[in-house]
Amino acid sequence: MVKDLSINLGGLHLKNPVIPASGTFGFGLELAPDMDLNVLGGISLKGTTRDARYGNPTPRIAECRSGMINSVGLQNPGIDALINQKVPALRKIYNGCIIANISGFSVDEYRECCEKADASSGIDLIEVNVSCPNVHGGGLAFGTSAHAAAEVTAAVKAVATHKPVFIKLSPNVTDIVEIARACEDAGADGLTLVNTFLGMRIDIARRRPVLANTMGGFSGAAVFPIALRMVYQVSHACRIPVMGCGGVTSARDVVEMMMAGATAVQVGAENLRNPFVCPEIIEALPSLMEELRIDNLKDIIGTV
Amino acid sequence: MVKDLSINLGGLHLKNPVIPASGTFGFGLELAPDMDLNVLGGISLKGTTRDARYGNPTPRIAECRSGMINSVGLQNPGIDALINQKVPALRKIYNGCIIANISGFSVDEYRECCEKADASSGIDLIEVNVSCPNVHGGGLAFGTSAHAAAEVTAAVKAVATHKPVFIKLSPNVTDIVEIARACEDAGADGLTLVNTFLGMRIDIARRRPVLANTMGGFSGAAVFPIALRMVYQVSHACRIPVMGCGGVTSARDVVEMMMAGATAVQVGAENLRNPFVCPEIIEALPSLMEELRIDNLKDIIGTV
Amino acid sequence: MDKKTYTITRNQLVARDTYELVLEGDGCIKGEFVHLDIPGYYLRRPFSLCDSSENSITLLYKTVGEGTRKLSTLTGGTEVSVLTGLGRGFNPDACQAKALLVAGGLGAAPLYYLARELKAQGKEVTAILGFNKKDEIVLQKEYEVLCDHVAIATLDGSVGTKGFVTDAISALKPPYDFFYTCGPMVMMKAVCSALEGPGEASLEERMGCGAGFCYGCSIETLRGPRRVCMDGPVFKKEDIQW
Amino acid sequence: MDKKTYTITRNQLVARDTYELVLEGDGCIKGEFVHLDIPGYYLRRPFSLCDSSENSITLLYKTVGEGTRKLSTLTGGTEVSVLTGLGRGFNPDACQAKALLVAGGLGAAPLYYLARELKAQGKEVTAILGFNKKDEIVLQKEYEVLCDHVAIATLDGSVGTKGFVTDAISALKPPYDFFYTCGPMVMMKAVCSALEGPGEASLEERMGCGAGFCYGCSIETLRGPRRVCMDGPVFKKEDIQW
Ligand SMILES: Cc1cc2nc3c(=O)[nH]c(=O)nc-3n(C[C@H](O)[C@H](O)[C@H](O)COP(=O)(O)OP(=O)(O)OC[C@H]3O[C@@H](n4cnc5c(N)ncnc54)[C@H](O)[C@@H]3O)c2cc1C
Ligand SMILES: Cc1cc2nc3c(=O)[nH]c(=O)nc-3n(C[C@H](O)[C@H](O)[C@H](O)COP(=O)(O)OP(=O)(O)OC[C@H]3O[C@@H](n4cnc5c(N)ncnc54)[C@H](O)[C@@H]3O)c2cc1C
Ligand SMILES: Cc1cc2nc3c(=O)[nH]c(=O)nc-3n(C[C@H](O)[C@H](O)[C@H](O)COP(=O)(O)O)c2cc1C
Ligand SMILES: Cc1cc2nc3c(=O)[nH]c(=O)nc-3n(C[C@H](O)[C@H](O)[C@H](O)COP(=O)(O)O)c2cc1C
Ligand code: FES
Ligand code: FES
Repeated sequence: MVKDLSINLGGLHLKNPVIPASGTFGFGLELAPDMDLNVLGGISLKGTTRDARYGNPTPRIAECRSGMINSVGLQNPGIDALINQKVPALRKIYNGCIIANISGFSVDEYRECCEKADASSGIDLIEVNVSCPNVHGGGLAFGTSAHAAAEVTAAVKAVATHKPVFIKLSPNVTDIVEIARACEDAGADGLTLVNTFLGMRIDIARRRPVLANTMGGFSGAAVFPIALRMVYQVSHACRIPVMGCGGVTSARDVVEMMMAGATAVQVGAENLRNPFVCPEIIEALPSLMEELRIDNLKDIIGTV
Repeated sequence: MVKDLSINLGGLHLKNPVIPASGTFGFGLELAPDMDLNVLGGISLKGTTRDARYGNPTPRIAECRSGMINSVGLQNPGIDALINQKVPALRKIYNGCIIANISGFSVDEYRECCEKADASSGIDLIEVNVSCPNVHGGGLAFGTSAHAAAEVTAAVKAVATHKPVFIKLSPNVTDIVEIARACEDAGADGLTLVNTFLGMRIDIARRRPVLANTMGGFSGAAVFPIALRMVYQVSHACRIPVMGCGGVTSARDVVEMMMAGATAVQVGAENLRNPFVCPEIIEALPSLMEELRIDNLKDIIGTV
Repeated sequence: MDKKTYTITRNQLVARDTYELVLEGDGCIKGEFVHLDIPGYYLRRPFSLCDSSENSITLLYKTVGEGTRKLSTLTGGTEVSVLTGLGRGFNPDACQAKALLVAGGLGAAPLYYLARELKAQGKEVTAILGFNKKDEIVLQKEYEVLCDHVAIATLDGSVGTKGFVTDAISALKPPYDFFYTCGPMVMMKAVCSALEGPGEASLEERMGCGAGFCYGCSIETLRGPRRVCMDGPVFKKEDIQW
Repeated sequence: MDKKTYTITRNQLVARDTYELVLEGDGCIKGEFVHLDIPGYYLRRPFSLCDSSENSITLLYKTVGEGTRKLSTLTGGTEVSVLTGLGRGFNPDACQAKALLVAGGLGAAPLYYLARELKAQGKEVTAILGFNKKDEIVLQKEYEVLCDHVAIATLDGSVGTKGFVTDAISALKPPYDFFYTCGPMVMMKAVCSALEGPGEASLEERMGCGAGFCYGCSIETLRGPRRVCMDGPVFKKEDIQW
């Protein structure tokens, strides 16, 4: 039987649930020469801020067992360049769901970026990354406080009236459900779970941190069980859809995330090891569905 | 040159910093027939509660990439059996540092267990696991709130007057430093960082959680970068000594943990893969110290 | 318990999804099962001893998940790390003179190891081996050479008695003073309730250490909690809480 | 960029801590470096192309850390996954007629690849190769066969000029209209400031994807941020912010 991989994500039809995660697939364009992007259910673009940013000093990458740490620090060309150059160029060659990933260091910055993203015809969905430090609020990440996360959500929902807005949460918290509920109550159309875990490595020969920035975001296969747990907890506590993210490397992981409650599944660091992993997963899904006796992938969402 | 591996842990002399972590080495006795326990700097015994407990239903173990989840649920014979049988039997054959790991579901239970442990001549150090749910305080783990962690610390310090008391913290928190400081202020002699991460796996063929208990504690090599970051943050913020724990599998990991600030280093899940890993690490340390030009291992503590 | 390195000398499909793995190295090991490190997987996997010589051990395994599928791809010459000397096995001394062995599927593997010991002690051994279908049958010849009576039951009737091992037992009415069983839980439960007299069954549980110190494999028995890896995997019929 | 499987046909110690790795597979690849998956390690490791034939590529690598130490244990026949077609390499067309190549240590590897191309274009090539000691020298014969002038500098004077490559350049005063350099940053910085005229240097940075989409390897250049893996690793002398 022909397998149906399609899903409905916040009102959008996606041909399959597999989406490269923000920051791990550039602006899509970088990989266009190497693969047929149109097999992808969606693409979450590199995190964008109001102004262009170079990011953190190098080294920005540290190796770990079954994972890596990055401290890229949101290098990006700014929201105007995203909207005027990157998105139109990608739209020309890609017919799937284009997700703008918006970051900010103040509520104003989030609002301004989301307003612009909402007005851009090439963008289908807005993903708001609340893992950035709040420079006006003591430096703690917005995503580590239910109050701050809700404040960002309300602010962006007030201006983004055309497109579904997903809030992307940080896993570095005591109670992910509390924060997810606060975002839902503030009007979020969906949630992406999770961003990277704060981690660190030391170069013992040189006796200093591997990263110039000392710490960074840990992700990759290693974090899968924690991310899965958060997806499970949140999707059982909230009614809005969840994109599961964290440690996904295979079609089996995609199915596991969906059974835990994810409507769509993002693949992050594994793209860096294997730039072809998303197409490979999509290709592997039908036979895995056959093995598991699944006809419509959407049927398994949240079944555990 | 002869390498000096010894350290001073809260006033105790340990011949080396390598300690099997609580719950991953039984009561020491189980492994006595298979190795010379006396090479170990210390042994942290299986977590003990006031009354005997069977723990959670099986399956209690789930495989992950570079790690595992356990939901053993503190199976133990109770504090009296620990003190009257397990510790005296181990003391007879083991001359290193014996660490009693105490768990409880109420402040009273912690207090009672620590008082007994403090009075037991075979025990050298008390490690208080505050990752257990507070049954009188809404079910959240003591270790996820600075207030509750400090309350337990103050209560056990009031009764444990002979032995150093280390509080073992949960990593499932937004701000580990806040909780560490609260314990320090409440009188803790030291901290163990970290316990397991809340995680989950799903058996996609059977469409149900792998663990009978749904979720459990994730640990093993995978969590090393997060544990290391927490050890680094806390040991730079507190004055009391830290035992580093989480994902340690090799002599290199031990050195990395110590450079991050750990005075001693515990090895957990890796014992399950390789019951001989602690002796192997201890054997490997001198040549690694030679390579890194270290004569006294204690000299590297917190040097990064 | 010991940690040893073995070298694969044979890793061969011998029945449907079933491989025979011969590992060269110390063959004179104790215990009921070994705990095998499969490259790329975190936890070791437990497998029962099926046979051994002075310088090799033989295991039979089924590819049921990722680890065993990976194991089936390892070729001759590959070195594997194995924990040996694990588990309390069947007690051949519990049988006076006539033993009944009842296996379901790969339960035939550890029971073959036991059968060798029973025969070495000069006892009369009847083996009832149950499988789903013909293509899953293993060790039939080996049992026939070694044992006094051998009967096969297959669910589809393709070989031997059609039905369960209990059907074959009813048909054969073998003489025994002690029985031993290994196989799926439902099958062992049926065997233990159908068979009169004393017996032992080998249980399975997900394992961490496999060596008694992580308490991952604890089950409730009628004598209190017991570790499958250390207090078992073989338990007396009367102690098992089904 | 492509993901390809190669088979190791040679993995041989050729100098102190230095191995020559010959990989059988597609030899007709583009790019300056390949990104190699070492079993058991998360990120791929970048290595410059040193040589190639129709059905093989050759890399030279030094064991400096865990990944390269593991790589050195892989034996002939092992399959490895390789991303090919990565990086903007040296531009042979930038040289009119006389090229100067200045290598430090394993910088000799990618410059050898360049030298072949320059010679194919009929240009005059001088190569200055610097090493710490005699036992680290690689590719000396290959350069001598291929190039017009070859000079060696060793820090301890065990072979050639005693001192740095810059000392050998001062001694030799080779003719050139364009220079190319690859080696440790301090050495390339010294070369770029000592040498008149236009030139290119190949930089190193810790990499994630190696293919331009993770922005892990961005460096500041005098023309703004650039990705070492995609916009480089080779940059023009005048653009580099040392
Ligand atoms: C004492 C004992 C002896 C055994 N002897 C044999 C034997 O001789 N031949 C044989 O084919 N099988 C035997 N098994 C079962 C065998 O261990 C599992 O089939 C195997 O571990 C599955 O691994 P996997 O990676 O393919 O499965 P996965 O499902 O991918 O494994 C995931 C995790 O679950 C565990 N697991 C999965 N199934 C079982 C199971 N049935 N029992 C225990 N753990 C399990 C794995 O060890 C691993 O930790 C025995 C089990 C026990 C407890
Ligand atoms: C474009 C390019 C071409 C290269 N060509 C060669 C070559 O031809 N021969 C050769 O021997 N080496 C070359 N290197 C350096 C080589 O990539 C590193 O020596 C190697 O990655 C070290 O791996 P490791 O696991 O042994 O070290 P570890 O220190 O254990 O590695 C940890 C992490 O740091 C990275 N890393 C460590 N050192 C370097 C480095 N110098 N540059 C970039 N990443 C590093 C590793 O890739 C890995 O991600 C090149 C580097 C780059 C960027
Ligand atoms: C190199 C890199 C860059 C990233 N940049 C962003 C970003 O700009 N915005 C964002 O929301 N998440 C960013 N992330 C986080 C990922 O999108 C993803 O949430 C996280 O890596 C967990 O998924 P994984 O385990 O599959 O990598 C980045 C991750 C990596 C590895
Ligand atoms: C099977 C198992 C049982 C554990 N039991 C306890 C316990 O009783 N008390 C406790 O404080 N920690 C317990 N832990 C946590 C470990 O002591 C350790 O803190 C954690 O596993 C992180 O270290 P690791 O990554 O090296 O495993 C247990 C861990 C495992 C794997
Ligand atoms: S598996 Fe560890 S005690 Fe049985
Ligand atoms: S390594 Fe990813 S952009 Fe260069």
